[in-house]
Order: sequence, then C-alpha cells, then structure tokens
Amino acid sequence: MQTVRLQQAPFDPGAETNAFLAESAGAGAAVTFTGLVRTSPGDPVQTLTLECYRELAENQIGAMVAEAMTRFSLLRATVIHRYGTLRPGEPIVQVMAMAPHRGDAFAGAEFLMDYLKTDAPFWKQEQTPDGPRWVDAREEDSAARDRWSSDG
Amino acid sequence: MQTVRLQQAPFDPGAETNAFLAESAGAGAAVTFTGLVRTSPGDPVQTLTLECYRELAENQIGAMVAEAMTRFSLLRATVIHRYGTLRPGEPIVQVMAMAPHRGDAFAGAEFLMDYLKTDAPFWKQEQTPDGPRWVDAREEDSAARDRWSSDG
Amino acid sequence: MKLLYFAWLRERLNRDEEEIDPPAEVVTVGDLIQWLRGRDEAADLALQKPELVKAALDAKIVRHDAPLGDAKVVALFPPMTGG
Amino acid sequence: MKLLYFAWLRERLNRDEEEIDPPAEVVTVGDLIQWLRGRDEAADLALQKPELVKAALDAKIVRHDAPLGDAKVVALFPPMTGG
Repeated sequence: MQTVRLQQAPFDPGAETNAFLAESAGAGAAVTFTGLVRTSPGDPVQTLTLECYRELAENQIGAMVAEAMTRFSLLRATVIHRYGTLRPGEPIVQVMAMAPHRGDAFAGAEFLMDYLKTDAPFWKQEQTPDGPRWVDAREEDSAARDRWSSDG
Repeated sequence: MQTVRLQQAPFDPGAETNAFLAESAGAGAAVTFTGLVRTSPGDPVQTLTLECYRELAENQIGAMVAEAMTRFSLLRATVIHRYGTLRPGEPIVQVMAMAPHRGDAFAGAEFLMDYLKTDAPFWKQEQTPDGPRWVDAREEDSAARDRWSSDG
Repeated sequence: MKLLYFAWLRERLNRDEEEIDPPAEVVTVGDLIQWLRGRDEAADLALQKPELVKAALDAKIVRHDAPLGDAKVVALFPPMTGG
Repeated sequence: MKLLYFAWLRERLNRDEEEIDPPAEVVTVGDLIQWLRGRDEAADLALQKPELVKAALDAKIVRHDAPLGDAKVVALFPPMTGG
C-alpha cells in the first residue's frame, strides 16, 4: 500500500509513524526518515519557502514510491512532503518504509529520499539576514541518486 | 548526546520520535528504525520472550552507540530495547539517529541495528502452536555487521 | 498552449504562466526554449544555460529533444531541490 | 566466582547461576568450559560445541583464550539475537 501526501499544513512526525506502524500486518521492520529545516549559527536561516508543481510532484513521487515498493519488497510506503513557508526545526518531509526485513526497509526509505532530492519538483528559497537565496541543486544529491541505477 | 534504555515496559514509537526530534538543534535529518514482533499466517507466533543480560547489554550498546556517534558524525543517537514477553506487532526495539546530512543518519541507524542483532546480549524465544523455540543467530546478521568493518 | 515557470525562472521572467502560440517550426522543447529567448531579453538571459532548464509536458518530465506534440501545458523550471 | 547462564544454556543446565571454585589449573575461559564439562553430563552435552558458547567476564565480552584473572562474574551464553 502506498501513500503520497503533499500539503502546506504542518504534520506530526510521531503521529504519522504510529499510524503507519498500526497496520504492520506481521511485518518486522519500519524506517521513518524525517527531514527538518536546517539552520546554524554561522549561517542562520529565518524561514524556508518551498515552491511546488503539485501535479508533476504527484506523478513523480507516485512513480518513485511504486518503484521502491517493488524493488525492495516493501509492504507499505508513505511520503509526506510540505510546501509553503517553514521555520527552522519544522519537519519538511517524512518518508516511511515497512518490510519484513530491516535491510529492505532502510534501503527503501533511503532510495526514496535520494530520488526526492533530485526528482521531486520542489524548489527551496531560504530567507536569510542577507536576503533571500535559492538553494542550488547539489552534485552530491545527483550522485546519491545515481548509485541506485549502477548497482541494480 | 547518546541515550540507551533497556526496559520491560512498552514504549510509544511516535512519542519517542517526537521527543528525539524536539532537540534537533539545527540538524537536518533524523532516522527512526522500529522493530516489531513479526508473525505470519504460515508460521504463527503467539508471543516472543526476550531474555537479557542487562549489565552486559548496557556496556555493549553504550559502546556501539558511542562508535556510531563518532563514525557518522551524529548529533544524537538513542537505542530503546525491550525484554520480557511481547505479542506480535508490538515494538521490540527503536533506534534513532540525527545528523546534519541524511546519509549519515541512515548509516548510523543501520549500523546500530546491525550491531544490535549480533552483539547485544538478548536471546529470543518464540511461543508457537508447536511449543517454544529459541531463535537461532543468523549468518546474514553476522555478514550485515561485518560489512561495517570491511569498508572502513 | 499554456506555459508555466517555476522558482528563479519565474522570478527572472516576472510571470508564473502565460498562453503562447509558437509557430509551426517550433517542434521540440529545445526549439521552444530558443524561440522564447528570441522574444525578449529577460528570457534570453534566463534561458541562456539550457542545461539548467528542465521541462515537463502535461506534468511528465521530458528531455529537450522531446516533441511538443499535443501538449496543453509546458513547464520550464530549474533543477529540483526536493526532500 | 559467580557463573551466569543464559537462554538455552540456562535451560539445559537447569540453573541460571551458581557459585564455583575451580582449581588453579583452570586459567582461561576455555579451561573453565572444559572443567564444567567434566563435572556433569548435562554440562558436557550443553557445552560440547564451544563455538556456540560466548563468554563475558565482569560484563565484558571476551574470547575463550582470555584468562579468568580476578573476574567476579563469568557469564556463558549462546550467540546473541538482539534487535
């Protein structure tokens, strides 16, 4: 069973994990990844605004979750992704994967995160004391995604 | 900051994740692994009893968490491990790892799970319709642990 | 057809969408990008590095050599930064 | 010294702990295991595959060639199945 939710509203990471676990149906392993708005004293971020192309995001994320389900024999997978304006420490994204074996649950969740970074149509702009700046796509993120096609 | 809790009482996986996330201190990535008592229609398990050598478990798990913190630059890591008698679907273990980067959070949590499987002094006995049986240590678990020493 | 812009493309072009009616010789996404560059200076600057411009036709990602075909909605956007 | 048994070792030996006072020639964990096997038949059977017996001295895991030294608590147990 796969679920994709794109929303402006905040979500409760722990409540989402508990709802996900409630239908474990005998499975042994669940991995939850939670991504938070980052900040650091040396590079303070006041807010982070995510722009989203919703219709494309639904298509892209739906396809990557379907691939993860098959590839890692997942019993359940959920992606929750926010857009709009968020403050440091707020959850942006949560990916959950459930499988009979822990290795598959870890791999499924990490696969989804790597693909979300490069293939989900969101664009991030940070508001900083020096003004707004667009977050550039990172080479490492493309490399992280590409390793899933080279080892398959 | 590292936390190890060994307990007979149940825990609430989502509440633990939320408490863990509450002190994110600017970090971007948190991974929660939750292990559940498994069952399947073809091989039903009525209850699972975990025996524990507490003093050794505290030493062993404390050392592996300390290693994970250093090796993966984790900002926070928590292991919660239950013992006693559990029913199918109940959480047995939860591992949480927080890091600035998602790859480290995933690797830290998976490293800890792999070491818990082989190096934490718990022994599992399943109660089944055919009587009790001890769960054997698995070759794959030793292999999963050993890959962390070969790639370092 | 409808054209959508996102992120810094939207900002530099100062619009998030427009209706366009390109001539018949505009066959592919790449042709469309070149045609847009010829229309005004802001577009010429914003689209000058085609490797930084991703495209979707009717909410499906395509390469620049994809034909526009009967697409009703074309989207142009920078590399994605999800997650 | 105190000796602890866990899991199926505990079951087969029908005790979870005992006080022992091995002779001076029992120097290592491996020596102790052989000495225990000589004491009774249940121990001889339970400990017959030393590779399935792990050991800890004062709550620190050691190999079978480790000297018992001044350890107050020796634990013997099967391979661990945590997580």
